[in-house]
Amino acid sequence: MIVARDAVARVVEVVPHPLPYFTLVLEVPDVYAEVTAGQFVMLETTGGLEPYLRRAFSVADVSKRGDVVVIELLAKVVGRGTRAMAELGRGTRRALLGPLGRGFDLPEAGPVALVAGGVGSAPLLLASRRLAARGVRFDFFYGGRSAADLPRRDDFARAAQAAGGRLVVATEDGSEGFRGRVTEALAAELDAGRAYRATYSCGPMPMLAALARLSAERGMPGEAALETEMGCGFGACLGCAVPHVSGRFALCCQDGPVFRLDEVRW
Amino acid sequence: MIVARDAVARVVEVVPHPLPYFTLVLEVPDVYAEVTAGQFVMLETTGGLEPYLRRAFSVADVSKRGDVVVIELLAKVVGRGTRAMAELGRGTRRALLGPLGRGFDLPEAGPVALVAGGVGSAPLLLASRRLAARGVRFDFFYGGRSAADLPRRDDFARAAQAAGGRLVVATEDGSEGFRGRVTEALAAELDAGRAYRATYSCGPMPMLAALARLSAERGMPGEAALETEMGCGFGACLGCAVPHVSGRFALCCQDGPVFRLDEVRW
Amino acid sequence: MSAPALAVRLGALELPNPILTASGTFGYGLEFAHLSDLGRLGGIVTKGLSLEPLAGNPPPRVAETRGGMLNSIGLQNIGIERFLAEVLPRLERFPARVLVNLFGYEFDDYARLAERVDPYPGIAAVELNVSCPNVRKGGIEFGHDPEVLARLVASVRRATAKPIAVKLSPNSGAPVALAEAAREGGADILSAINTVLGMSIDPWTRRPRLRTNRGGLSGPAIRPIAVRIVFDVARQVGLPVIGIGGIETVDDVVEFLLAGASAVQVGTALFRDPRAAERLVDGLAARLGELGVASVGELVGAVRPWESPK
Amino acid sequence: MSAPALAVRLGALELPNPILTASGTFGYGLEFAHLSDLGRLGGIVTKGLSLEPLAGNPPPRVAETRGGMLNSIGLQNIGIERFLAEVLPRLERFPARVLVNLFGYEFDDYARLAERVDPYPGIAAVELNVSCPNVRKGGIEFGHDPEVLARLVASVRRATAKPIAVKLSPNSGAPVALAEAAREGGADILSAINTVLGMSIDPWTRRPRLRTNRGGLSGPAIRPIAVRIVFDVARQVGLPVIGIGGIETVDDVVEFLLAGASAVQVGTALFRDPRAAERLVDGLAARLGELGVASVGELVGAVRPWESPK
Ligand SMILES: Cc1cc2nc3c(=O)[nH]c(=O)nc-3n(C[C@H](O)[C@H](O)[C@H](O)COP(=O)(O)OP(=O)(O)OC[C@H]3O[C@@H](n4cnc5c(N)ncnc54)[C@H](O)[C@@H]3O)c2cc1C
Ligand SMILES: Cc1cc2nc3c(=O)[nH]c(=O)nc-3n(C[C@H](O)[C@H](O)[C@H](O)COP(=O)(O)OP(=O)(O)OC[C@H]3O[C@@H](n4cnc5c(N)ncnc54)[C@H](O)[C@@H]3O)c2cc1C
Ligand SMILES: Cc1cc2nc3c(=O)[nH]c(=O)nc-3n(C[C@H](O)[C@H](O)[C@H](O)COP(=O)(O)O)c2cc1C
Ligand SMILES: Cc1cc2nc3c(=O)[nH]c(=O)nc-3n(C[C@H](O)[C@H](O)[C@H](O)COP(=O)(O)O)c2cc1C
Ligand code: FES
Ligand code: FES
Repeated sequence: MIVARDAVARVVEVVPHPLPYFTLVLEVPDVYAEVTAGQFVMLETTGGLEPYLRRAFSVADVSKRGDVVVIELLAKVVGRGTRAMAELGRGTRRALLGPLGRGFDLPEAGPVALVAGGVGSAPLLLASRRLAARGVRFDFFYGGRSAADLPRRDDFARAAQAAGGRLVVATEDGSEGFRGRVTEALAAELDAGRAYRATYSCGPMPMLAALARLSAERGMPGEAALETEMGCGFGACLGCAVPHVSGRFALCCQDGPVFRLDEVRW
Repeated sequence: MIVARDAVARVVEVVPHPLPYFTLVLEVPDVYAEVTAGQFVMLETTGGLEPYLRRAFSVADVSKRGDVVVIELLAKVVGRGTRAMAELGRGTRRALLGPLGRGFDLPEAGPVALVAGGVGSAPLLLASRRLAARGVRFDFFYGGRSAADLPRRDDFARAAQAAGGRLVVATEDGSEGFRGRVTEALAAELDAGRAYRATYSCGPMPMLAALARLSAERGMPGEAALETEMGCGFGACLGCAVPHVSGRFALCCQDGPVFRLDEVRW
Repeated sequence: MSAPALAVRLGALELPNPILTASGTFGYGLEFAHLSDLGRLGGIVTKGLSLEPLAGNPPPRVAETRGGMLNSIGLQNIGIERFLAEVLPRLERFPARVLVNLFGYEFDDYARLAERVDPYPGIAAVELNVSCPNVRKGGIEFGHDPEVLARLVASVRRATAKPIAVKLSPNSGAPVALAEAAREGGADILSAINTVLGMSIDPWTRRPRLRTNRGGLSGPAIRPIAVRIVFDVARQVGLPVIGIGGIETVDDVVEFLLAGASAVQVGTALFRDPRAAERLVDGLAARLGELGVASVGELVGAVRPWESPK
Repeated sequence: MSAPALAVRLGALELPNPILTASGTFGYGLEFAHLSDLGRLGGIVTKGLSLEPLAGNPPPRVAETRGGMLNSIGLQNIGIERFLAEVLPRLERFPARVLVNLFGYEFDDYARLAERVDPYPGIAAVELNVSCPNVRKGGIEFGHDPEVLARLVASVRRATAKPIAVKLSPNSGAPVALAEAAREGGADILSAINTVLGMSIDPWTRRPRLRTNRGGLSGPAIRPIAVRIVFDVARQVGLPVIGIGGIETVDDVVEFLLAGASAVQVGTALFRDPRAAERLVDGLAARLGELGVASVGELVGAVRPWESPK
């Protein structure tokens, strides 16, 4: 595993999808080339002191541009930090700690299901790339409140197709694809006879909890990348507690953010 | 007198003199055309919340550029707020409250002495303009630690010359002009037989206190623009107390910032 | 849906909306008359008034800190008589409710002040400052001894029929006990909080940034402290509460209402933006609409506290 | 001039420099080993340790506020035995002074913990957390009653020969009285301050942002409160003080030293920048040079307080 380092990243660009969703492209140290899907970074969002703490973002993609390694963060403007990120100018430098945490333990053989809720799709973009590179077939289940809440849906569709799978969209308002929750869309596929060896997911807690139930019912294992409030991102503050079936609290930033679905007390 | 208003000013440009000194040029409401020399503004220095309070700056100059009124603030980077100001980009909008306070009661006839310590020269630039417009002769005494601490010295020299007077420079390190304090330079001129009907001054408190002593000794009246810590700039917080000979505290922002030298308990 | 109702009632005190200005941060109100529409506010709390005029502390009196400021104004004020004779008549021209903030050096000063303002219909309520950390001579810290506080409030109760708000100190360590004492004494309303005792030193001059060395911390930095005290006091004491401390946005107003405040006071934010309070009145009306809430009252104390984990 | 001397001495506790990391903000130290050079720090204060491992509070446990953050970790820790068996040996590989932060539920827990760590030469001192606002069961608020505190410290004094630091709460209303009690009990050092009790509510969900409703406020927002308490305690109690609260820059370190602290602890700032403490060691050395000061000791308590105005 890579040892996290605190470095200074350079902003390459900010791509709106449109807002509130955007991709932030950062030039980073070479170690990121080895990042595991599901790992995350702690990013200083402003040069000033407000907000004070860094913010956590999954690494959504990694590539080489010429000699330099760049990562993509796929994010949503929800507050002060993400607003500042969306306005970052090319060339701006920001402290970046990472890569952090434990990523997905991706399989060598499919088919598997990737299940994303909204901007929770971020770590699953990198997971898609890695699966495609291994030739593992996957379907990508992408849910959101409405069609506007599925940022970079085309990238996900292409990635799934390249791996012989497809994109299944679910929107709560029915504006696109399956009308309802993404876990219901997955259940419908399962009911229709489709089988997956495992699921890899990220999204809001209620979605993941529903997936954990489904997973238990159908005997289909899975892993989920969780989000919690984080003070530090590297095990120092103990702020990122995740209720664990052991009765103790696991740390999202160190023991996770990826957990087996059956490890978490939802 | 103009009633202060809270408006949004547009940054026209920032001119370094060089740093830490700079002039900030702002597009302002038309009322500023009537500003009195010595009046000041409270400027929001950043769009963010850190620093929190606005900062006080004398109006250093006012003019028309085409149809719009612009003011100049002559300032020195000393902390967070002034640092942010020096980096303001053209077109940026910032809240601006003003014009505030009581300015100089400038005379109809000279000769008078303007006495500035460092960036305290700011309100005296506008005073120079007003005096020149009235044809009142003045000498401009400009003191600083060294030659580098006399921002816009050429503007002051030109203004004094235009009014038939001259610029007298004093530096503590002797790097230019009179070696010593500006009040000592003024005393030397007085000793050499020059006479002024009054002084108009701005600078650090110890300089103004020395000037007040000189003024009392020589029976030469004067007015000084004072600087104090300010919470609000418009009489609400009572933070800007100036010890007054009455035994009470005057408010720098409302009763001043310009006071008669013999009004203040130095 | 009709426009959401902003009016609130705190015991006998009725306000057109819950946004007031905090004592000492809005002068006597008139300072803002050309900058903000006073008539749109829920009310104005005056600078603290004493029996005699007070010169206040020497400068420096204010210093900015991270997310807030320190002050040691020292309760400079024109005295109750000049206020009643010169300021109040001018204030009455604006349709704004006026609350007078009162403080004394001697125990009896409070009742004497209350008695003095009692006849004036233009004064909607009195707020007792028993907690200002800036004046050291005499016993301004009446606000730190429950027994003394109860007697003090009782003496004021006898002196006026107007609603009495008691302003709580965050520096006592036991705000609930003090609030209960205020209630026992006959207070109608609790105002929470006053400034938090703090200090700042210039690392270059080695001088404290305030001439009194210590002073009162206000502004956003203290907001979590204020919300906690409002929450505790509102649940445990049973009097209407006015929430104060670091309020700047509508989110903050809603936070204090949820914590249990029936109204709020805006202080330090006014220095940054003289129209801050007025803007919050508009903002709150809009927010009630967004929340689908018909009145401010629906938010008061509507926090959903977590149960103790088993 | 030779390089300024950074070493400080707090009673029997000698430190290579005055920059420590605050309990609960630096894990057990090892979390930072790959991010910062532990050996350059003045010392490391461990996460609070109890006799038994503790699971801590349910999430959410942290929330950012203006200029600071709230936490309710609930003192999650691995327990003293695992610390001594597994962590301490690894920590000893770094040349960093280790102070253990101890807390108990029962009066006797503190002495038992102190007794347990006493034999370990790798532990430079104990710091007693008698003030953490997060754990409600039992009497963690030993830190609010001077009489109990004096007895508690005395019991620890009998259990260990190591220097004892007592960590003061800012929530008591009487920090000086508590500090005096700690001294009476035999404390060698005062650590000031722990977090300030606060609360924050999400205006949309109406939920307190912490699962425990209230929590501890830390970060720059509380710095003026901490400086004030350090100033008061250092002048009035006569024990060496470790200053804690919102420290982020060299200016802040100097401010605390001037106020009377002989050393400081950096907390929340480490979350923003894992190397914050290490950077301050360099920065302080440079600053001493700029100030023309030969040693840290020259700054300790060197504030020039204003005299009372006549
Ligand atoms: C391991 C991890 C990976 C993440 N990856 C991504 C990602 O790839 N893309 C993305 O858009 N977001 C991601 N998040 C969430 C992201 O960290 C938050 O959206 C961000 O911190 C909000 O910052 P803000 O200053 O804009 O909002 P704030 O002003 O701090 O808060 C605004 C709202 O967001 C909520 N919030 C704040 N912090 C978090 C948090 N850490 N987790 C969840 N909700 C939060 C608050 O409760 C509040 O309701 C991730 C979080 C974690 C822990
Ligand atoms: C009426 C008035 C007119 C002024 N006109 C000018 C002007 O034309 N040009 C100019 O450069 N400056 C002027 N000042 C001073 C200016 O307001 C301060 O330099 C500014 O507030 C510093 O802000 P900061 O955030 O950069 O510094 P901070 O980080 O707030 O402080 C840095 C240093 O500046 C000192 N300081 C802070 N505020 C003040 C203040 N209000 N007065 C004096 N010292 C202060 C602090 O004590 C500290 O030592 C004026 C002040 C007043 C009251
Ligand atoms: C400059 C200043 C002066 C104050 N004067 C008084 C006062 O005279 N009486 C009083 O009860 N409170 C006074 N306060 C306290 C405020 O009314 C308020 O309780 C406190 O500032 C917290 O609110 P804020 O954070 O919104 O400012 C003063 C506060 C400031 C900043
Ligand atoms: C997440 C967190 C956990 C903490 N845990 C402890 C603890 O276990 N024991 C303790 O004495 N103090 C604890 N503290 C308090 C800090 O040690 C310190 O006193 C406080 O945070 C103020 O310093 P700061 O503003 O630099 O963070 C904790 C603080 C934070 C933020
Ligand atoms: S975020 Fe600090 S320990 Fe996990
Ligand atoms: S600066 Fe607030 S009253 Fe003068």
